[in-house]
Parts: sequence; C-alpha cells; structure tokens
Amino acid sequence: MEQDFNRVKPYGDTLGDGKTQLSFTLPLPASPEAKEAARRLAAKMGLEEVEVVYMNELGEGFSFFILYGKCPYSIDTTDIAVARVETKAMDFYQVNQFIKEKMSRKITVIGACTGSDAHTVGLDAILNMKGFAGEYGLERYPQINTINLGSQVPNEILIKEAVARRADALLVSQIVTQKEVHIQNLTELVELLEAENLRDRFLLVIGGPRISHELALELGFDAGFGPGTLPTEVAAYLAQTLYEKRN
Amino acid sequence: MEQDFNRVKPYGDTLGDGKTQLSFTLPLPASPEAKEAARRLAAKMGLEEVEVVYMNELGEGFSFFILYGKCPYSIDTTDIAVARVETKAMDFYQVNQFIKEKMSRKITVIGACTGSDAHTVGLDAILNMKGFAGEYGLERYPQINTINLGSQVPNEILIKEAVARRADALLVSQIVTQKEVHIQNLTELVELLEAENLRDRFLLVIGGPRISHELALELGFDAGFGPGTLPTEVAAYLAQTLYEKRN
Amino acid sequence: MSEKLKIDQARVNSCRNAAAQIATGLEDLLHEYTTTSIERTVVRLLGVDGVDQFDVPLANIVVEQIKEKGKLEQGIAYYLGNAALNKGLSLQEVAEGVARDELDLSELSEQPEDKVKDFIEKTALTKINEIAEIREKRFKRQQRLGLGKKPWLYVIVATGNIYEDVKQARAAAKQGADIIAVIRSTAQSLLDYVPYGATTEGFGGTYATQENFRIMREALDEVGDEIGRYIQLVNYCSGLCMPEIAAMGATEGLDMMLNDAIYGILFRDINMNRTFIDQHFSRMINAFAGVIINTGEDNYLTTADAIEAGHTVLASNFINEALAEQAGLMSWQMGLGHAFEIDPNLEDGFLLELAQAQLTRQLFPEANLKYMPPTKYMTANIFKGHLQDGLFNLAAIITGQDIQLLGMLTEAIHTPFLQDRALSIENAHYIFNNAAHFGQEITFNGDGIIQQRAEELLQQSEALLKDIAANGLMDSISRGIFAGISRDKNGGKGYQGVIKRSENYYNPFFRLLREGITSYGTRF
Amino acid sequence: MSEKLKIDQARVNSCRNAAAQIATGLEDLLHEYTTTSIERTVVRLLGVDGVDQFDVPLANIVVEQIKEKGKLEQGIAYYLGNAALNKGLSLQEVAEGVARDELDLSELSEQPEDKVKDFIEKTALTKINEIAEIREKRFKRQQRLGLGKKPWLYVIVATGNIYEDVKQARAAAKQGADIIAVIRSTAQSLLDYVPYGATTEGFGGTYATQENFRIMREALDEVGDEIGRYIQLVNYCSGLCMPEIAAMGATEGLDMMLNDAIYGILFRDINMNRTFIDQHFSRMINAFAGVIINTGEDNYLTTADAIEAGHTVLASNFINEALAEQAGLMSWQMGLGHAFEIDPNLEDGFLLELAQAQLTRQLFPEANLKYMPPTKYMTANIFKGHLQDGLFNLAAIITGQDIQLLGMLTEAIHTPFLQDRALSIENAHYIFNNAAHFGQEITFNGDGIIQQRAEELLQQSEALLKDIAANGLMDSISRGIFAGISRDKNGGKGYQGVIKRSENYYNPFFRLLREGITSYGTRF
Ligand code: B12
Ligand code: B12
Ligand SMILES: Cc1ncc(COP(=O)(O)O)c(C=O)c1O
Ligand SMILES: Cc1ncc(COP(=O)(O)O)c(C=O)c1O
Repeated sequence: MEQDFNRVKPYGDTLGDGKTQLSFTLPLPASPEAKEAARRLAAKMGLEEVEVVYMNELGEGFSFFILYGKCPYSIDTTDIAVARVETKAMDFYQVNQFIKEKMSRKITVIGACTGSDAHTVGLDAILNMKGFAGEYGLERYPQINTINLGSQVPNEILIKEAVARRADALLVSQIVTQKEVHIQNLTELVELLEAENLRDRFLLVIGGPRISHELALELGFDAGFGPGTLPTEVAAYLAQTLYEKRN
Repeated sequence: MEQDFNRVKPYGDTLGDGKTQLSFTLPLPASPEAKEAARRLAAKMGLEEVEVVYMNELGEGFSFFILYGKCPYSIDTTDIAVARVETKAMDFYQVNQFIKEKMSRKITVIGACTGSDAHTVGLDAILNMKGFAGEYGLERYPQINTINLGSQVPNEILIKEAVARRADALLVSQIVTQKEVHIQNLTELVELLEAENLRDRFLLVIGGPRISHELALELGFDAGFGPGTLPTEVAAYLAQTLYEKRN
Repeated sequence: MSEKLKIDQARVNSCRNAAAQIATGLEDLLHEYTTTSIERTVVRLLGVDGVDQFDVPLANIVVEQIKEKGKLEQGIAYYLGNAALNKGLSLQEVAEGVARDELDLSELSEQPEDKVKDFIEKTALTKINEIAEIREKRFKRQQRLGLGKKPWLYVIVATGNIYEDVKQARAAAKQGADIIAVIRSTAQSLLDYVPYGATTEGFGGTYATQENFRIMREALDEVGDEIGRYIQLVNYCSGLCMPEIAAMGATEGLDMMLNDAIYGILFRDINMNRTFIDQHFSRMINAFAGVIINTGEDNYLTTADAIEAGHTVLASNFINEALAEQAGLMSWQMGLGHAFEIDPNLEDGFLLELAQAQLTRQLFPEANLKYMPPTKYMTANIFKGHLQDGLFNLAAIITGQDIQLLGMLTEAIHTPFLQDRALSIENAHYIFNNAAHFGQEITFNGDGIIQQRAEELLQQSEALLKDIAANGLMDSISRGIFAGISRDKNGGKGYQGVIKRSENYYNPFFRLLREGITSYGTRF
Repeated sequence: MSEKLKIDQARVNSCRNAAAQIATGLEDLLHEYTTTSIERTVVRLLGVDGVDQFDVPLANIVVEQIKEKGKLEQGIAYYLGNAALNKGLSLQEVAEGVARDELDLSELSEQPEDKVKDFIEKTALTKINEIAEIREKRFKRQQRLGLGKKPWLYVIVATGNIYEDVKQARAAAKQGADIIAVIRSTAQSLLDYVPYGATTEGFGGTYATQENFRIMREALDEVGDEIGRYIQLVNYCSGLCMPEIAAMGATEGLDMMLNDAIYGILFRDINMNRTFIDQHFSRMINAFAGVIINTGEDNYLTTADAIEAGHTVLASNFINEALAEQAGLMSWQMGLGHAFEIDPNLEDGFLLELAQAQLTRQLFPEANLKYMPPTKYMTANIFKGHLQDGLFNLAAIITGQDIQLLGMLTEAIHTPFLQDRALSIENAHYIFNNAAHFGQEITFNGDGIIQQRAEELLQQSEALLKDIAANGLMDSISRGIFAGISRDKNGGKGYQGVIKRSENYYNPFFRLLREGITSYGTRF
C-alpha cells in the first residue's frame, strides 16, 4: 500500500494501523473499574481497540495508566501549509558581507527575556560572543551592533531602550509557558508598540522552546524561532529582512 | 476542589486539568507541516491546547511525535461496574482443607496453551509444582489432580483429553494476541464445546496478560485471570466455584 | 567506602586554606553591618507575626519605620523592647500599633537600657528554646520513624497551590520519596517581604509563607506516620528575605533549606553585601535549628559548560563549606550541591560525571552531598530523558551521594505531573536497588579517564580558590568568576537594605544562636 | 581488554574437555544417519527450485518419493543424478517430472555409478563455487562499506509482511542499526517444508523463504550503499528445515543465522536425533558460507530462573562451541548467546548480570557473543522497560559484547513499532557512547559479588558439563537438564524423517563443504 497524503494516520508497523500510545493519571485508586474508566476515556477520544496495558496506583487515590489504541482519524496533509522563515541560508561571513554591501550601515538588535522570565541561556546562545553549538553569537558579527538587556525585562523598558538605541530589531526570548504567560507577555509587547505607533519601526522576533514561526505571526510578530535555533539562522533572517524592509 | 466521581478527567498537577500524553509515528518526513499534522490529529481526538513537544525523523519518510494536551472529556465512574472473580481468598492449606471437607473427591483440572500459542510460562506458573512468586502451583495441591498438556494444543485435543480424564475444569492460557488470535482461539473452544453439548460439564477458565474477567465472561467462559495472577487465587476460585456448581 | 580516587591531600589542604582565607575576608562585613531583612528576622523571632490591611507584614512595617528615621543602625530589638516597656504592651501589640500608625518607636522616651535588654533577652530566649524544642521533637520523630535509605529521594512539588502541593507530596511520600521540596513561586526571591497565609496562586511554585510551611509540615508528619518513614521538608532560604525564611523554617520544623552564599548574587542579581550578611545570619539560624542547607552550585552549570566550569562548582563547594563553618553549621548540615549536567552526547561523558561526583564525595566525606539531576540537556523526548535520569541515578549510587534530587523525564516540558514524579521515584528505586553495591564492587583504574579528570578538577579549583583568596571574594565575583556572570559590588537588588551598625548595635540572637549551636551537638 | 575476572584456567580446560567429549559422543549419530531435510537440502543445492501447483516444494516431492520407496538411505543425490543422465534432463526438469507424477526416480535403470557421481559432483561444485563467490562478494562489500562499531546494534522486524519489513528495516538502518533480523512466522519451525516466494501474511513474523531473503538482502544492500555502512541480515536456521534454510541463506548472502544445537529439541519439541543431525549439516553450510550463527541459550532463561540456571547457559555455550567446531565453524562465526534476564527487582541483580556477561566474554574471547535483552521481566510500563534496556546496554558496553540484540520498551506489549525500534537504537547509542570506555576504566574487586558469582557459575557449569559428558548429551536432555524441559530420545516432531544411512550413502556436499571450509580462511 502506498502512502496517501490525503489520509495520513499514525503508523505502528503497518500502513494505516493508526497505532497510538497514551498515558495519563486519573484521580481514582487502581481497580478494574478505574482501568475501565481509562479505557472509556480513550474511547471518547475516538480510539478503537483500546488496550489499557498498564495501571499503577500512585497513592492518595490516583492511578497512572498507559494505553495503546488505534486512531481512526486521518489528516489531509495536502492542505497544510505552515509559514516558515523563508530567507536564504547564509553563514557568518556571508551575513556580514551582505550587510556591508547592501545596507549603508551596521544593523542594531536589542534582545531581552521579558516579563518575569529569567531564562537567559537561550537568548544568550543567540546573542553572546560565544554563541551556540559551535557557532558565534550575534555580538561577534562585526556588522551587527548587539545589545542584550538580559532577564526579567519589562516590555516598557525594552521599548524604551529600543527607541533610545535606535534598534532595528527586537529579539525577545520566552521560555516559561506555564499558564500561557508567554502569550500574555508577547501580546502585551505588540499592543504597547501599536499604542505608541512604533510597531512598524522594528522587526519583531521571538524565540524559545515552545515558539514557532506560525505562533509568532499569529501574535503579530515578524518571525519566530524554536528549539535548536542557530545564531546564523537568526542573523541571516535579520540581514535579509531588514534589507527588504528598507526597499 | 474535591473529586467528583461523576466527572473524572486526567490529572497532571491540578484537579480537572485533563493533562494527557500521547506519542505516535506518522508516515511523514519531519517538517513544520508534519508537526502541524500531528497537532491536528490530536485535536481530532478532542484534545485541547495540544503541544507537539518532540518530533524526530525516523527515516524512510516517517517521523515520531510526542504530544501533550488537555482532554476535555470526563467519565462518569459511578456507573462503571466491572465483573470480577468474587470468591473468597484462601491459602494453600485452606483450599485443600475446603476440597477435602466439602467435596467428596479430589478435583481434576486440565490446562493447555491452545492454538499456535507456545508461551507456557504463564500456565506453568499456575500449574507446575514450583509455582510462581513463591507460591506453589496446583500440581502441589494434594486435593487437585493437575494435568498440563503444554503448548500449542488444538482445541479439539484439549476437549478430548478433558472428557477422557474427567476433568472438572479447563484452564486455557493465551498469550499471543496479535491480530486478535486469542479471541479466535477462545471463541472456537466455546463453540466446539457447545456443539458437543459439553459446555456445562466443565468450569472454563482462561488466563494471560491481556485477559480480564470481563473479557472471559464476554467470550462465554466462567472466569478470566490477568497478569500477575497467583496460583492460590486460581485454586481458591476453582474449589469454591466447583463446590457451588455441584450444589 | 574504599577510596576510589587517589587524591593529593596537600592540594586539598591548600584548597581548604584558601577557602578559610576567603571566609575570613568577609568577617568585617559580617560584623559591621546589618540588613533590613536581619532586623525583620529579629522582629519575627521576638514573636511578632501578621500583616496589616494591605498584606504588608508587621515585621516590614516596624523595621521600615525605624529605617526611615535613620536609626536602624542600632538594631530594631532595642526599639521594640523600649516601646513595650514604655507602653506596657506586648511586642505584638507594639507592632500592631505601629501598623495602625499610632506609634512611632523612635519617638518614645528611652527606658533604662538594661531593663529593655533584659526584657528582650528573655523574650528571645523563649523563642530560642521553642526552636530548640521543635528541633528536638523533629529529631525524635526522625529517630522513631527512621529516615529512608541513602541516597535520599528528593522530589519537588510545584503546582503553585499549597493544597494541590499537599496531595502531590503525600502521594510522593507513599511512592517512596524521602524529601519534599515545595518549589517557590518564581518572583518571590526578589520580594523584599514574605507573603502571608495559605496561598493557592503561585507561579511555577507556591509562595514560601509560614502558614504554607505549617500546612505542609503537618501533612508530611501525617503521611510519615501512615507509612512509617519520616519525610523531610525543604524550602528556599534564599533571596531578599533569606534570614526571615530561616526563622520561619526553624519555627515550623523544616528539615532542609536551599541556602547558598553566592546564588542570589549571581542568579537573582541581589547585592553581594546584602547577600553575604544575610546568608551568615540565616545560616546561624539554620545551624541552630538543625537544618541541612542545600547549596546551589548546580546553577552554575545551567549557564556555564559542565566540563569547562566543573572546577568552579568544586571551588564554590569549598567556599560554601568555609562560610557554613563560619556560621556554625556542622558537616552533616552541609548539603553541598553539584550536578550531572554534562552534554549526554559526549563520548565518555558518564565517566567525567563519575569523576566529579566521586571527587566531591571524597573531598567532603561528612557532608550530606546534594546531587542535582540533568536539566539543561534534557530533551522533550521523555524516553531519552528517563534514561539520562537513570544514568544520573547510577552515578549517585556508585559514588555514594546523600541527597538525590530526582530528575524528571518531562524536565524540558513542564513542572512535574504526578505521574512524572512517580516514574522518577521508580527509576531511582530500580537503579539504587539493582546496582546497590556496584560502587563497592569496582575500582577506578589509576591512570584512567576518571582519575585524570578528578586530578584536573582539583588542580583547577585550587588555582581558582587561591586566586579568589588573593583578590577577595567580592572582587572575584565582580570579575565574573562564577557562571560567567559578573556583578557589581554596589549594584543589584537590596543594597539599600544594608546598614552599617552603630557602636551600640543590639541583636540578642547572634549570641543566643552561637551559644545554642555549640551546645546542642550532633543530630542523633 | 584487561581481564576483569580472575578465572581458574584448569576449570575452563575441564569444561572444554567435557564439551569436546560430549560432541564426540554424537559423532556416530552424525555419520550414520541422514534426514529428509538434509536430503532436501541436497536437492536444493543441486539447483532444484520451485513448488508444484499445491505449493509443495519440489525438494520435498523428490525426497518424499524416494523415501516412500524406502530408498533414502542411499541419499537423494544418486537418484537425481541417475534420472538426469537416464533421461537427458536437467536436475530441475527431473524434479518437475517427479512433481507431475511422470517420473519415478526409484524405478529408472541405474547408470554407471562413476558417471552419475561425476555429474553430480560437477553440479555440486558449481553450487559450492557460487556460494563461495557470494561469500566473497559479501565480505568485499563489508570491507568496502565497513561494519558498525561494536557492539553491533541488532534489531528485529516482525510485521509478517516482507514489504512492510523492508520499510522498517531500511528505516532502522538509517537510524543506526547494524543488523536486521527478520522474525519468522511463529509456526514455521514446525513446518516440514520451506514456503515459497514473497509473502505478506505471517504471524508474529514473516515466513523465511528464499525470495523473502533475496528481497531483504537487496533492500539492505541498497540502504547500506546509501548510508555507507554494511547492514547484516539474519534469519532463522532452525526447526524442521534447518539445513535447507542454511542453504537458502548461503545462496542469498545472509550474514547470520539463528542456529542452535539444542533449541529446537527443548522449545519446539523436535526430535533430538533429527535436530543433532540437521544442525551438524546446517552448520557445515553456515561455516562454508561465512555465516555467523546465533545460538539460543537465552531461551533457557525464559522458562528457568536466570540465577538458578545461569550456569546452564554457560554449559550450553561450551557445548554449542564444541559442536560448532565439529562442523568447521571458526571462532568469529560463533555468536554464542546469553541473556540479561535476572529479575530487575533483585538487589544487586545488575552485578550478577555483569558477572555472567564478563565471564562469558573472557571464556570465549574470539567468539562474536550475542547478548540478548531483558524480556521475561519486561513490563507494560514502557518507561521502566526503557530503563531496563538501558542497564542491559550498559552491561554490554562494560563487558565488551559483540552482537547486541536491542531490547524494546514495548517488549511486554507488542512486536516492535517503528518508533519503539528507533527509541531502542537511540538508547544503545546514548549508553554506548556516554559510557564508551567505562569497561576499561574499572576493575572488579577480587572478592566481590561479581567475582564470586563468576566463580560459582564456572564451577556449576563444570559440574554440569562433566555430568553430561558422563551420561551423553541425549540422555542428559531426556533428564531435563536444560530449561527444566525433558524430551524423549524417540519422541518429538520429525523423528520419522531420520534415516539410517546405507553403506553406499552418497552426498557430495559433506566432502565439498569440509574441504571448502578449511581452505577459505578467515573473513578479512
Ligand atoms: C536552565 C534552567 C533554569 C535556570 C535559568 C538560568 C538562566 N540564566 O537562564 C534557573 C535555574 C535559574 C531556572 C529557574 C526557573 N525555571 Co527553569 N529551566 C532551565 C532548564 C533546565 C534549561 C533551559 C535552557 O537553558 N535551555 C537551553 C537553551 C539553549 O535552549 P532554549 O532556551 O530553548 O533556547 C534555544 C531556542 O529556544 C532559541 N531561542 C530561545 N530564546 C530565543 C530568543 C530569540 C530572539 C531567538 C531568535 C531564539 C531563541 O534559540 C536557543 C538556541 O537554540 C529548563 C528545562 C529544559 N531542559 O529545557 C527549565 C525550565 C524552562 N524552567 C522552568 C521553571 C518552571 C523555572 C522556575 C519558574 C522554577 C521556580 N519556580 O523556581 C524558575 C524561574 C525562573 C524565571 N523567573 O524564569 C520550567 C518551565 C515550565 C514551562 N514550560 O513553563 C522548565 C521547562 C523546567 C521544568 N520542567 O519545570 N531555570
Ligand atoms: C518468554 C517469551 C517467549 C518464549 C516462550 C517460552 C515458553 N515456553 O513460554 C519464546 C522465546 C519461545 C517465545 C516465542 C515467541 N514469542 Co514470546 N514472549 C515471551 C515473553 C518474553 C515473556 C512471556 C512470559 O513468560 N511471561 C511471564 C509469565 C509468568 O507471565 P504471563 O504469561 O502473563 O502469565 C501470568 C498471567 O497472565 C496468568 N496466566 C497466564 N496464563 C494463564 C492461564 C490460566 C488458566 C490462568 C488462570 C492464569 C494464566 O498467570 C501468570 C502468572 O501470573 C513475552 C514478553 C513479555 N515480557 O511479556 C513475549 C511475547 C509474549 N512473545 C511474543 C511473540 C510475538 C512471540 C513469537 C510469535 C515470536 C516469533 N515470531 O518467533 C514466538 C512464538 C511463540 C508461540 N508460538 O507462541 C509477543 C506477543 C505479542 C502479542 N501481544 O501478540 C510478546 C509480547 C513479545 C513481543 N513484544 O513481541 N516467547
Ligand atoms: C540556593 C537557591 N536558592 C534559590 C533557588 C531558586 O529559586 P529563586 O526563584 O528563589 O531564586 C535555587 C535554585 O536552584 C537555589 O539553588
Ligand atoms: C536458535 C533459535 N531458533 C529459533 C528461534 C525462534 O523461532 P522458531 O519459532 O523458529 O522456533 C529462536 C528464538 O529465540 C532461537 O533462539
């Protein structure tokens, strides 16, 4: 059987078998009834031939379950189009060359972990001299003027600094996502910029382990970078997009 | 918030949060679109706030996904009643005492792994002298006459031997469940017995890692024993049920 | 345990000497300054509790009043005592009066100093005795129920809601956890006051409040009785209220406290003067209360590389040890921290982890070492993550660690679900039992990778300690010697709360604690 | 590798002597009997292929005809050759004639023996040369692409459909697998014929057919070229068609074969005479074809307890070695099997696993040891299972195993999903790399648990081997010495296929293989 991209299903060991693994805890002590409850829950999710393969009492009236079942649903993947950063790949030298040749001046970027987020490692990986995974960070780029405001920066301060330092791009890191706090922080930033009529002045870039380019666009940013992002990717994006924006 | 057993949901770290973990493989190379397909699939299962936390290319156009989401469904557990073996717990001595006192004679049980199943360890755990988890097997019970036909026994042979040896109970083990072969084997056994008008002559007991008492009843057996069963549980059940059957 | 690594004892001595010198270098600071938080602690230890209508703790209100008058250099104790004698009120009533703006402590006529001090000393002694009693009750309970086998299984609860935390903690205890750490709401370390009462809304953790401490202690005592094992309770004695939390913990019978001499400076940008002064007093309280401190060296490796910066962890262990001794902590109270944070994709990375863990074990044989799990390199691939935690547990059982902060397979995703914690505990049980005596079974080859790495670590940390000793700890930190983070001596949060003591600075607890510490002996 | 365990060499010699004696005890049997399956193998090796309209292989039909006439004692080769010369037909045409019921081989007039033999010898030699060529091509490809680093990652595919198997195998190779074993449909070992053609419906595995071998070999060569690593292919040379499958494997360029001297007797109730005779001939083919055999001692521990019966595994390793030598296999071709099957809840179980694995390593330093994963004690708790597999991988890298059959986290649930296999490979990569030189780093203490267990194992297996040598292997098996299973000498499946050779029994392959084996040397 050949894969039909109009009908994509989970695959265990045979095309179309729909095999899916689940686990969750229920607030029930372990019992045949609890196991049945777990099975019914998976059945409500639409899974067929559900097997509750493991049940373990966790104490205090909770039990943990592992299940397998067949997912009857399929996805038409032919109509999925996820926006992605489209700029051309460039290395350290190419980026600097590009900025030097095409733009009249160095570009300035300002980065921060905003709100109560104090996770600077990801932002530093992109910005600091040292960089990440063997690649230099933006500070090392002679054509990029890099400002790193560090952690727990209120959105207001970030905007103030960006204006004062004439930044071309804002680089925001959001790592903590509990209770959707990153969405709040990011939405607030865009709203503040819009309120001050500054939205179009900057390229707005975000990053973090739960950030995608799609999410960034949804929230009104120009680009989003997820886990494993390398500094060159960001640099290449900034250079090319700022150049286009200029023209 | 107190648990409402009419509305039981998965629990991550807050009552009612519905947190559920999923994993599956899709026949798609890793890409933002594949990730989105995974997300949509989980959404079709009804999960909310789905996060595809991990995607890994497996080669040959397949990728593996790990997801978390919130299950919006809940189960009314107050109306779940799962049948279970109800006989009183007895130890080795009590069982022998019981048979000796209450029944006029020893009881005879005949066990087998039927069909193509060659997994004898589970059956042996219940039947052999040595037993399981420090408990003696049925062979060791002076009041039980135990016959073990071993592996890959056709249903016809099992019935023939059971009749010939005047067995009181048939103990069937089914370990292999691929393509539901255990259901086929077990259904066939009941049908054969019924066809020969022998169904009521024997207590019909099954066991195996994917067997439950519920399933046993569904398939027309008298009892089913799942993973971790101890010989005494089976012995106690046999003694008491055969005694009741007699009366 | 036979010694697996050959260690150059001269080098070890040189490390300890340098660390002692570093600690001595701070003595003037510790003796000549107080802080708003120390004074608030005094207020609390003198029995003042509660908040005003705006939820501001009375301790803050009282101290703030005197500070605004520029008179805190004398210490709050005198003013409180003076007011009580003056007005014939209890100290609590005095504080309430201040909160209602009915009393200005600095304006009252001065009672004879010896009478005031006498009154204060008595009140203080009552509290000190109360803490001693709580400590002894706690030790007795530990003896009666027994503590789990080592390494102790330490897990976190982090729901943000104390009642949900309790459920998770009780379940964890039943699953086999020995230690419950209630993770603290993320912004709390920077609050210059301690929130009040039971709280149900925290952010990535639950506020450290005295009532929350009490609720959890009660729950753990209960579940401990049920399962017949004493369950230890941990919180954060860290941030701008470090000594206050020490006092709260002492009062509520906590067993351990995250309490580091440098952590707040580096990772919370708290002023270093403030931190050093606070940590000293908080450690004296912890010492007297029989609390094990957990130092935070693991944090270095979340920003710095574990191979490159392994020796900074070790150097910091020596410094934390010296500062702990300075404050009167006994060896068993030193939960010196280190971590399993080497890139899992490194060839022989496990060997290098063993080297650091074993070296730390041999250098601090009496300490209750706290071993931190992989975090930075954890992946959202929960299956791989569970394995990484397995090797971490194996390293712990091989090298004989004491306090094992269990890694969670979902570390890269979310704060632990109930099931995550249960799987972690199962992981530790499996490895600790199945390889129980593996450490005793093996010897490391004398010229192998492990031995060489250990030597390198010790050499590098000796050099670093000597350098710090020569420059002083504060200057060294401002040069970014730890975790690649540099902090200004006069920068950071809370510097305005550092106050030079006057000649007649009065704080009864320094003496009482010191005397108490030296008299109460070891735990069992 | 420095020797971690002290081993009493005298005891080892005594084990080997006993094993040699056991092997010698079988010689009469091996020289005086043939079997239907050996004769069918001869038919196949003489180039007869295909099935009749009822899917019965021509090899079966031809052998059956002569057997029914009671003439198989002479060997099939003569009859085939005689018919060909008689009729001027090719051997294939002869067989087809028999299948159409047009030819009775036993009734044809006898051609001069030397002419018949001459003809047969030539045909046989052609085949032998063909196999040698396939072997050399395979070795060259191995040299060109290189084999993976040891321990080799061995994974199974078990979909039942050869085309689905191919997908999974290709993906596994890309993920890092070195060896692909196509699991065989569950009932096949008891079939007294080999199914034909490509198959898509198997039960817990895919039928071993020559066409399936070819399809998978081609796929693995292709993917091997893509990724620049040679991927080895394994199947089951086991059951009632053992030697035929050896011939098929030799022809299709398989690299390894599950091929055990005793497994079928115990676990498939195949008659022991039949098995011993078949295994000998099949091993000669494997030897000549440069195939590594994998013995099945791991299976003992699925029924017997791994602590109690550990020494039976070791004893069987010695016997399999002796029988392999007897058939001409070189040391590197001996994939002696052992397994990680101790109850994971046992304290220090990991140490006992290390003892057996290290002992096996030291006793068979030249063999390509095959290490089998935990199966019996795997749980449907896939997280715990993944950890068990992790310790298994750690034991392998510490003790320097060669062929690592990767455990699957879903072992207790289902045959592997694509993702399960990928996680297993990742598990092995992580542990093998992160603890790469751990084995070289450590020494086991001379009086420790590991050393003691190793000594106990060796002592027990010496005693067992001596006992078996004294009683003969067949009698010992009938006394239930392995896996607690006893089998009757004359019972079990396939006994009717054992035939006493006549004086003039003729089978050209014994000589050709033996000569070929001694001349082709080692692999590289
Ligand atoms: C290190 C760490 C810490 C350190 C942070 C030190 C520091 N200076 O950063 C310390 C110990 C201080 C810490 C504290 C806390 N942490 Co923390 N921490 C982590 C940890 C272990 C690693 C994060 C990390 O450094 N990853 C490595 C970097 C390189 O990856 P990255 O951030 O994804 O960055 C890459 C991309 O995302 C991208 N990127 C990131 N930012 C940006 C920005 C731009 C512009 C671009 C283009 C790209 C980009 O590029 C980077 C390189 O590829 C994670 C768990 C984990 N393994 O992920 C938890 C984790 C993030 N922490 C967590 C929590 C809850 C906390 C606390 C709230 C706990 C508490 N109550 O005390 C506190 C609060 C801190 C705060 N106020 O924010 C949770 C968050 C849960 C959630 N999803 O919301 C996690 C997931 C742990 C857990 N399972 O509970 N933490
Ligand atoms: C040991 C084993 C074997 C041994 C069996 C040896 C023997 N003599 O039994 C060997 C190596 C021969 C083997 C072969 C195969 N096996 Co197998 N095997 C296992 C293994 C590792 C352990 C099973 C076991 O012994 N469990 C221990 C016993 C004590 O537990 P238990 O069976 O659950 O029994 C308990 C209860 O269920 C209950 N019980 C069981 N029976 C009965 C009966 C009665 C009457 C009562 C009251 C109670 C009772 O009481 C017992 C004690 O508590 C499992 C994986 C696993 N870890 O589960 C795979 C497994 C069962 N095998 C599997 C497969 C596919 C096969 C093969 C088909 C592979 C192949 N293609 O060659 C063959 C075919 C064999 C055949 N024809 O059946 C699959 C089955 C998949 C599925 N769900 O269908 C499994 C799950 C492995 C896998 N992941 O692929 N196997
Ligand atoms: C000593 C110490 N205090 C505090 C914390 C963290 O919490 P906070 O948010 O209070 O800084 C840590 C974290 O690891 C620590 O090690
Ligand atoms: C040598 C050997 N042959 C065969 C098998 C299994 O398959 P079968 O169903 O062919 O007996 C095994 C299983 O482990 C084995 O070790």
